[in-house]
Amino acid sequence: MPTYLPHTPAEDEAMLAFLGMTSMDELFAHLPAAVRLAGGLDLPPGRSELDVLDDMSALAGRNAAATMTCFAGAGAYDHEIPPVVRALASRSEFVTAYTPYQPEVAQGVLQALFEYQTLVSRLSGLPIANASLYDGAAALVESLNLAAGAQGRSRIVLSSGVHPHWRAAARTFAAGTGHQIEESPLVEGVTQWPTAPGEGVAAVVVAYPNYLGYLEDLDAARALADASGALLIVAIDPVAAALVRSAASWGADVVIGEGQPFGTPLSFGGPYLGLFAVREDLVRRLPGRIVGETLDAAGRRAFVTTLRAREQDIRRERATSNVCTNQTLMAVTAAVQLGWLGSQGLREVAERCASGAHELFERALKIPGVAPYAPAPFVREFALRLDRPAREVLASMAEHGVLGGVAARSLVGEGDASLSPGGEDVVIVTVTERHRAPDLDAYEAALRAAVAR
Amino acid sequence: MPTYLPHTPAEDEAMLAFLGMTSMDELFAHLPAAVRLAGGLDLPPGRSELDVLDDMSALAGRNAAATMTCFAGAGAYDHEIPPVVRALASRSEFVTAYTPYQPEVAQGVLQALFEYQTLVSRLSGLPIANASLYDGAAALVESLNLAAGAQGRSRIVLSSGVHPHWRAAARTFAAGTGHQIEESPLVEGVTQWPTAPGEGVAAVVVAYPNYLGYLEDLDAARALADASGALLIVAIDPVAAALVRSAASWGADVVIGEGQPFGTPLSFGGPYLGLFAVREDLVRRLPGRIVGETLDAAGRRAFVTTLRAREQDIRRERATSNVCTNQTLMAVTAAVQLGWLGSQGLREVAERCASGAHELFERALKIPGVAPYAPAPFVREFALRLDRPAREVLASMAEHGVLGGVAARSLVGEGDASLSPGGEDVVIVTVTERHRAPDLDAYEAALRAAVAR
Amino acid sequence: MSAAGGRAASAPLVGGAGEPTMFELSAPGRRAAQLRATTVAARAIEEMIPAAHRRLDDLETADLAERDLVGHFTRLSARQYSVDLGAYPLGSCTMKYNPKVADEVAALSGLAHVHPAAPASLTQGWLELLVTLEERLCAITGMAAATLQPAAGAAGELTGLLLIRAYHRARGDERRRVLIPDSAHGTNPASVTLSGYEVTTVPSNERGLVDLVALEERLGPDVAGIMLTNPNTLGLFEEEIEQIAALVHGVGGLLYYDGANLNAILGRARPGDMGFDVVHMNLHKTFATPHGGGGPGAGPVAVGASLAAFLPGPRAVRAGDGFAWATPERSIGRVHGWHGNALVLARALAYIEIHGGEGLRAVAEHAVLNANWLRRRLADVLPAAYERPCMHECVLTASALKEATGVRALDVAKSLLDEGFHAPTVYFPLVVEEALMVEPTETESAETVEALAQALERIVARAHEDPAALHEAPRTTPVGRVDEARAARHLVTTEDAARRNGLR
Amino acid sequence: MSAAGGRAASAPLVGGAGEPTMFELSAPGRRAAQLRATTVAARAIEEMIPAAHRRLDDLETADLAERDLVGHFTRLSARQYSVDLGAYPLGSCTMKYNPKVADEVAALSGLAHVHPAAPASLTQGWLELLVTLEERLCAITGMAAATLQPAAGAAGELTGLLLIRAYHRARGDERRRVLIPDSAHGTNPASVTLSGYEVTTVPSNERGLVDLVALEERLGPDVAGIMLTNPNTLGLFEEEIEQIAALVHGVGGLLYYDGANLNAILGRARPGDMGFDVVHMNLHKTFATPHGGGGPGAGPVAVGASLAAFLPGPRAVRAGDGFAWATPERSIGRVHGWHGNALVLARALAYIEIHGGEGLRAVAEHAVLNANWLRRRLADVLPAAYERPCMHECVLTASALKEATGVRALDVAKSLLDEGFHAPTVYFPLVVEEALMVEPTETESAETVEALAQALERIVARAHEDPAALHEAPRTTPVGRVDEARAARHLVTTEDAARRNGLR
Ligand SMILES: Cc1ncc(COP(=O)(O)O)c(C=O)c1O
Ligand SMILES: Cc1ncc(COP(=O)(O)O)c(C=O)c1O
Repeated sequence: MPTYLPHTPAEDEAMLAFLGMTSMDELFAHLPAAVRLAGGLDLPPGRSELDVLDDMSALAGRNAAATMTCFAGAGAYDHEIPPVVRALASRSEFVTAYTPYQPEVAQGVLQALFEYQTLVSRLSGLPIANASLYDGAAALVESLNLAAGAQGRSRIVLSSGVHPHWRAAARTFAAGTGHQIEESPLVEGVTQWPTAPGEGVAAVVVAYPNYLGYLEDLDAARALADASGALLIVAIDPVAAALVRSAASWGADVVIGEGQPFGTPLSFGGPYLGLFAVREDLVRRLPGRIVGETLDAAGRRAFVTTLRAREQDIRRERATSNVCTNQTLMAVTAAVQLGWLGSQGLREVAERCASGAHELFERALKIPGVAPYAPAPFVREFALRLDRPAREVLASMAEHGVLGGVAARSLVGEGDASLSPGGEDVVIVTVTERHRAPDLDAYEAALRAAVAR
Repeated sequence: MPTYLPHTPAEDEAMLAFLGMTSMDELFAHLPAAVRLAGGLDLPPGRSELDVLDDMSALAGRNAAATMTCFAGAGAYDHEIPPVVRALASRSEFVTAYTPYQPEVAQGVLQALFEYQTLVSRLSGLPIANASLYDGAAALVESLNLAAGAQGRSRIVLSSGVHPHWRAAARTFAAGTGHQIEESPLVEGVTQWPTAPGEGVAAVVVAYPNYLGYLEDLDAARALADASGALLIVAIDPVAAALVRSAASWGADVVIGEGQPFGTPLSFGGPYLGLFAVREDLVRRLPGRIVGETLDAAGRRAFVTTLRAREQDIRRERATSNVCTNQTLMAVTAAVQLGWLGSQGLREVAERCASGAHELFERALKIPGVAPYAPAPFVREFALRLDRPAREVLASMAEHGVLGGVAARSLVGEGDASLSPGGEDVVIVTVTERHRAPDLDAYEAALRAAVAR
Repeated sequence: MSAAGGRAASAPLVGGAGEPTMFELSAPGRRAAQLRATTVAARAIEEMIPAAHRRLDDLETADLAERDLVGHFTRLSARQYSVDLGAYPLGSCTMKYNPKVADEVAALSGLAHVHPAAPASLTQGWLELLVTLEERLCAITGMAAATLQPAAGAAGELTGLLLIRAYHRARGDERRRVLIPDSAHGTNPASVTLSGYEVTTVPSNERGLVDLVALEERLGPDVAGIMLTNPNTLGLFEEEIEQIAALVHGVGGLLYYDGANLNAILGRARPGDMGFDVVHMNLHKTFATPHGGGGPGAGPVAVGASLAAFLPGPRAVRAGDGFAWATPERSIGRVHGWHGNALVLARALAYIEIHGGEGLRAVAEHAVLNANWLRRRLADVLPAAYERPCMHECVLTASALKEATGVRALDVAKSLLDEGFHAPTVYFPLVVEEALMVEPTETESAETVEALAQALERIVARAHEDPAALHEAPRTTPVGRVDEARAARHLVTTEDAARRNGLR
Repeated sequence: MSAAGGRAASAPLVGGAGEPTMFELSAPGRRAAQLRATTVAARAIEEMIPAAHRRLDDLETADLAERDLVGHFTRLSARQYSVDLGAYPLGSCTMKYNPKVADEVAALSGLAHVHPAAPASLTQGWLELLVTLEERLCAITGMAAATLQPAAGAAGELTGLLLIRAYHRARGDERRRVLIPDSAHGTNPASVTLSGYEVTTVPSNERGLVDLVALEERLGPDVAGIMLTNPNTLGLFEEEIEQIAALVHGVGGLLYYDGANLNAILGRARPGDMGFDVVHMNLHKTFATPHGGGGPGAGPVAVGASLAAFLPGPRAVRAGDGFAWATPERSIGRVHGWHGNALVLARALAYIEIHGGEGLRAVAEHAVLNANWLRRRLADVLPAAYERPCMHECVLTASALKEATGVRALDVAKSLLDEGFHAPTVYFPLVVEEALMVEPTETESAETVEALAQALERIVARAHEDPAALHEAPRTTPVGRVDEARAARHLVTTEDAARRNGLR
């Protein structure tokens, strides 16, 4: 029976004897008989870690998607993660530490988080960033809670251009908070905002770019927020952010996003990294942890989690967020990855993504049966309309080793306001800096073959 | 042009200016014109590390042997290396440190080496072990130098059962030291020692087990050493050592060996780990580094490289060894791997190797055209005599994904005294704890098919 | 000039200086990144992005050479305590040893490099892994089905409460309140609020357990359920759990099990058998996935059969010979952007498969053994708040010590750092004064637990001799006691704020 | 009772205690190892091994749980300085940054899991790698062919000398002596002795270079060759190398190039063009393969065309479309158990391919720039032994300081540790009194070199104010100044010896 226990039978005996006991059973003797498990757990017997590693490798081998050229994006991006980032982010001091409750022995994680906050702040253009949330969806949910609390209102005007899964999560949690979420549909790929939003709107939420890849004019969203006294929440793509106007410069009050592109592998969707930044005056409503700079008893610079009074362990039922464990390791990883990229590298990556996407877009349009979904500008992700159902096309592209994108319909439910009626034929295509000319060629060939079929 | 330089062009300029220079050329201006390289190096242009990693992966992919079930041994063994050993031995503090010249900041490596020395001492049964040599071959070479120095003699009686490559290395270096190496042939797989060795013998050298896997009676070797006033040098297999009599108990004065089986992958032959242990009174002739325990200025326990006066940097041309850089990381790895195995695990591994080897041996003998090479006992490695040339048989086994062993002839030159005349048909087969029943089945099937062909 | 990237003075090994931030190390023009050669033609930004959308300024992050990047984060790591360095007896957090094999599982390229939207036909390995884990978790907890989406315990709580809500609603039953014991973890009440319910606190009795009389008083038809952890946050098993279950179920309420303490009962008892209807698990506690300095975790929620139809979707399910995604018919919807913290789930499954049922039971037994041994060992040093058999953790109190010497639980905790141990959880649960909540976990040896006891003994002795010294602890750490009040008063959370405040 | 495996006190982060040895942590019956399930039937040892060969006792190593093993080696790592923590300006050792990509190269399973005796047909990737590296090294040094077998620089030296010997012998020319400058590294004379030659020392002139007159005096028909490093161990370029070559060649001797200092001239000059016949390279210096705390290294030896036939074998060679093994016709034989430190070779090739010719030249330029800048910067603090342009390293002398204050080079070195830098090489080369040999390497930034200069400045200032303090340095390290004499006097090199000596 493999375990990681240090105890030898003799030690067990001695320790039990110290307690006046002779068997492990006695440690559990005070459990009511009815709840004591008699027969043991119904699990397969334990196996050595090497055997289990073999099994897990075999499972891993059954994920054909892992070895394909990946043009799927839609909120999860296949960026380069260099050896140095892997090496640093996997240092066991970071991996096996707990939440920095004792700052004197946690300056490593705390300072890395302080640096991460700085980076998110610069990316978003807003002065305050927290030390991470679970993922982009969680960031959206928390941002709605923040806005509702800050404005004392409960209506949310939500662009259908926000990632469908995030919107779905928002709806799920609204069942608890009671927020009324009103979606503004996409028309030709961009949000059609209500003209007269009415009373009680806490937040206007928009994605920039939106989940189909399109850049929307945020002046309209800002104007709507102003008109309704609401906060403007902008969901960003942090890589595209290196090229496009900062959310803050459009007037965002809260910026949210998915931080996975910074050093975290695709990971079948998690663990990812929820980005969250706010205006200075919203800091006391910030969900999650935030690290601040201070001094130690000897006057030396030190970092510590601060404004703890907001958090659930102190504020309890009056807390505005319940988040406790977050995604610190991914935040540290993001700081490392951004440190690796540097200002110039980040911009180059974004430019490569964009150049590749625009080239692929043009090449795709030359294929009969392929059309742009909408005429709006995009950065590194775009939507195509195909002559055939997107899922079928993608399936046949997969036979050529190409993960050709994400079928928009696979992300959204029927009747979702983000796709014009139908929408079975829409595919979202993403290009990253990892794609090189032969990859684009392979894409074009696979798509051509698939559409023709 | 990718590099790892931190310098920006502006910094280059400023630094050059401080030196009163305006170009890098000036730094090299004092080199005679005739030796200054004008055109630059004739190398392909630099490429990003990710591109190069791709290329190296492609090369790695062209080593079909890497994915075969490996029954090859002969001094390089395919043992299990668990994740925990990989994780600890690859900690960058160990990997990127230099030789512990400043013990105050090198206690990590020093203590690990002290522990390694203890482990090698216990394995060999001799009290003093050094902190590593390059590999088993280097250990042999150094042991001959030690013996020659200690005994003031230059004749070496060397069993042909010692690994052929080690013997070859010994011959190479004897061209410098002038040692006369006299090989005692193997007959029926065991050494036939000279009856009257004569004068001037510095060392008698034997392998236990020998390179064909056989266990020889070391009393004869010890008696020969005694009769000639020579040291007895025994080359051990450190895994087999968990089961067989310790070299020290046979009367070895020096124990050498290849430490690769302890946590170092096959690595196409290096870096490996030369094991070296001696009697207490030979310590001042020990080649390489040795770590000792001492105190610091405050009386705390501390470790330090000691008896430095033996080493080349102090003794210079009078040093008995020139070794400087050794294989510290492999020694640290061995300490970690042995810590993982524990007393019991090491024994279990050895027993598994032996059980598998004996089973495979019996199964092989049932195949027509396969015979034992010699009747001597073995531990985990044995030699078979085939009806057909070993290399051809191995080639056809490889088609079944089985690396069926090592052709003895591929290790030895023509006329080597370790193989009876011919010997083209001898294959050395090794079983490790990694082999499971299906692997043995595959072996048997592949061998049967190959021999029948 | 920017700081020296190759200066190790901030590593505790040498020097004692602070570590510059990556921004202090940054120098314009430096870079680490080497991008692959590409033959995709670069396009001018003007060709791609309309002027109105183009970034107005150049984004400045931090510019470091690879060497300086490595130095910086290696030195930061050296300023960080971790399980791999030593014991972390943080009650409630279950900081046990994280087997290294799980790191290799999570790094398997066939797991790590899979896009979450790839079709099920191309991700059968992942789906099988998720289904298997769900089955294992159900077997361990005694429940019928589970969702793996929640990314941590708190997310699991909220998910579970929304399931309870959906369950009641589906029966046309709008309830209002959720009961929580006063010893509960802060996430519990916070989650209740977010689920739209009101918290009703149930006091603990003098034995540290739910006061049954008080519970009964608070029950009523508007009670949606009760959230409990069992063992509770005092490390005590709620022995009257059957009665509690009967009472709550009696008014139509459901029982929610906060699985943060599941480590104590693995293979010895199951929430399902105790009458719980909804269970979350903290895989990062019980199943040893590393905490990552504060996350990621994973907080799957398992439910009884009557709630299965409400689970979030899509869920991986068996489908013929293979696996497919399916959304339960009355699903509350999605609670995660994708499928949950998948690589954390993979780690946990590996841990479970290695241990098997017997191994997991041994885990619980030794966790409980260590805790009880320590509690008894310390009886004369720092008494337990409740002198009775504990489960995997026990809550000590320094209130007598404080009275006698002025040394508080916090001082004891900080002093422990100087002794080479991480501090216990302090001032939690709130119902115990000067609480020190100690959880040795099963992966610490008898020798380690004894050394911890001796360290506490020394600290308490010193408290009587020289209390001032303890107020000044820790002294051997990279920084001394940190001024938390100042951090909140002068809020500086970014390098830019530090610059604006003249701190750089 | 054995020591506590989960106690972090020995990590410099907390506490300050010593770290127990793994034997002190050991407790019988504990184990970390989990072996795979096997269906190979276990056999009794009696069935397999005759009684006369069976082990007499049970071998006892160390018995630890995985948790304690991890704690122990993680804490040991925290007690170890390394390039990743900070600058390591150890002259002669070239402790530059080791790119992490090379770790991944060395871990590629297609490289790491290949048996060295597998037939060439199954290891074509490896053979191609070796051939490519050999070609690159020849291009860099200006030589015709190389052996990759030598496992380190010293092994390369001996190999090279045996090649020289074989060359002369093949011409029926038994020579007796090898010349070596007095500044040479200790491995040079030691290798000469082992190669069967006698050392003749050539003094340096007042410029720190080979004294041509003295050289000529020592030359004769019995001189097999001369071993030089260029730049030499003083960091100075032997400007009269052409004359030296002419003189030595004039008597029929060969020139051996010790490549430990190749970092200085990459892409700027080549040993082959200087007249050298044999060149060894320390891949662990020039080509940034990590030193591993003392090894492994790799010391390939490249030779001119006239020596190629003597190279060790087998060598990987091109053969048609593929690659094969071949042994040069007059090979001196094998100098390694297999093919050399293959994974180190793979790392070095990756480094070379990343840099290309221009990148390597930039490496040398910046190594030389940093060293000269530092030398100039310190002119008034610690003067260089030879006030002239240096190459990639420079030798400073503390002899004036010693005279003035009693503070020795060793004290300066130990004080530097407290400043957050590794110490320079001290008391080498032997020709300089109170030598401090500093090699910043090209991977340290201007800021780091400046910080190093400031630290030395502070130390020298303190030497004048409070010399006693420097004798007591270092004080912020895990242990203080170590008593080396005691270690040699009371030799304790194993745990068992420590026990016998009452130290446990
Ligand atoms: C008792 C208890 N419940 C819930 C939680 C919340 O879990 P998480 O941090 O995973 O969100 C914790 C975490 O510490 C806990 O101890
Ligand atoms: C000048 C010089 N030559 C030779 C050597 C020996 O090289 P190695 O340590 O690789 O054996 C060194 C090593 O420090 C050196 O500096």
